[in-house]
Amino acid sequence: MSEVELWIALILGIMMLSSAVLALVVKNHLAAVAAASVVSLGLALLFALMRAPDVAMTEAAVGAGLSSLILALALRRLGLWQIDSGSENSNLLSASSKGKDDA
Amino acid sequence: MIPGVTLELILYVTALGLVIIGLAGVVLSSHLFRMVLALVIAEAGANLMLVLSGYRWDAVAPILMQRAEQPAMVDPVPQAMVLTAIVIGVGIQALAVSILIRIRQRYGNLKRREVAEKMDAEIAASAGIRRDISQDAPLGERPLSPLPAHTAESRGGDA
Amino acid sequence: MTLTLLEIVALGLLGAAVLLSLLRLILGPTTPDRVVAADTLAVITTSGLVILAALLGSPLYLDVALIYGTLAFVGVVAIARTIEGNG
Amino acid sequence: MRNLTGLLFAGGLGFMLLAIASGIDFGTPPMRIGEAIQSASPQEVGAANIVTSVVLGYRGIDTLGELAILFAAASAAGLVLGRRHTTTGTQRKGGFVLFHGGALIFPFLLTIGFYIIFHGHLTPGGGFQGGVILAAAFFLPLLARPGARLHHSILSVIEAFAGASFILIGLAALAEGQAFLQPMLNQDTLGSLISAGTLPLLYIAVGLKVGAELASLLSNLAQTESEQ
Repeated sequence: MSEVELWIALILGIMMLSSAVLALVVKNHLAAVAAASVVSLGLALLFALMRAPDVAMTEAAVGAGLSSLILALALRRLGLWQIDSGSENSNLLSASSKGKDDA
Repeated sequence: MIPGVTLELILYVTALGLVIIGLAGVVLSSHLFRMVLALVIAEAGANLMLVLSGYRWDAVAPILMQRAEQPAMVDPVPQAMVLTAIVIGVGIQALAVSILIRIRQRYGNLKRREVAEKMDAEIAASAGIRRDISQDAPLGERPLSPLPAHTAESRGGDA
Repeated sequence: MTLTLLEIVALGLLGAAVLLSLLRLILGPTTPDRVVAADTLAVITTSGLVILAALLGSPLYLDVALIYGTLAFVGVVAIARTIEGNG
Repeated sequence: MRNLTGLLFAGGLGFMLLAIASGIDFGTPPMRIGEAIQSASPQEVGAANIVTSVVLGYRGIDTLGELAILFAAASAAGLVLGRRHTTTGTQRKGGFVLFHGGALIFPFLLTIGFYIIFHGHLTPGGGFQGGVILAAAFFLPLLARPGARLHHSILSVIEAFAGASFILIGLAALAEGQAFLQPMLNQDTLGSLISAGTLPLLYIAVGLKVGAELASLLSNLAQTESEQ
């Protein structure tokens, strides 16, 4: 059992960490919201693995449903919903390269 | 199985990695919306960390079932705390998002640097002072407290 | 605890599915690709929760899968409406 | 330069957290309070779900504070967003699948939400999760029909009654000579639907309050989208 738990945790850890990085570096905001929802999805499964079904259920309800609902509505109101948003693109590491942002 | 890799290590690395990625995102991101996402990720890592502190080997969920003998249960107190933290987290997230909407309405942009500049200019204007000290990171040598004679010169240089 | 062959196969398939969807999430050239990959991951996670309930031998985790399945639908609908834009 | 310092900060913080985490024993028996609660909870509170008995029985005031925080966050978001009477509904209506799928799934969401709330003391779940599901159920038609809107007055009435009844149940325990929010009434057999005294009532109040707050928050966020 512990062997199985280890493999599940390993796959979930890889999934969560890579999508957390993706949520911060991907250019499109909607894709970032999708990646952040993947983080909380893996978190819910990990909570269930840790014998915390209450917390897993809360995380599932809040992280999968409500959080992406709030963020998606906010993106629509912020006007950042475009699939190919030209001027609103932002990257995590573009803070210092000011010319690229202003272009 | 890879030697040396235990369940404990994987879980702690995941939780700490989420916290670190989130905080690095808060520090490094140039867009305010990404800051909110980074905060959400950091909060996820912190919640995982709390739940891990209540884990127990070979235990069952803290819910009494109709069983003959009651096996060991994990600690219910951290789970109750995380339950509270998640719900509060979503409230804070909604508040942050609505503040972002107001910022966007007011300044027309969400880039951290531009919003900060506009906000500084507005504060300086409403306070009636000149905004002659650079708000950016220090570039090279600059006098610690600019003398009145030098300020005019440096402002002219900046403009 | 020993796993039956069925459980091993199911877990292996789920792991492979997670990794493949993750690949599409990371590589996905366009945003709809990524959104669909996230939705696929939600479905895979729901079935993973069901298998976890079988592994842990407790029906309590089925409730979590139920909630996850219903609310992932709502979240994906919201993101899809956002992709449609203001029309 | 700024990136470098940021990464340095994150790395140092990670090292510090790792140093703290390496001191925590993983997988050991719970803390003393956890063990005490596990052994005393079935007799004292009578809820099969021990997390519920911690959330509502032992730490009920924390839950009240949490509700207050959520209320403050929701009302502050409404205040910040402001301006209710802006236009909505320039967005296209939803497609066939969304429209009828939303109408079909609505009763299911309602049933699941109330099931989760009512069984909060028996199975995982409770007021918060069920409230989130109720909010999602009432918000889903708004996604399909952008012109529709929720009645804020009804929502605030529900929210006010739920919050008041939560406090009233707590005060009733005080009037009985017990501690604030201490579960009362007959605790009945462990594991049946009507057990655990007033905990299910408290969870119903929490669920309605959370659901109403989140629904009004979501509809606040969804409005005024055509402003820009």
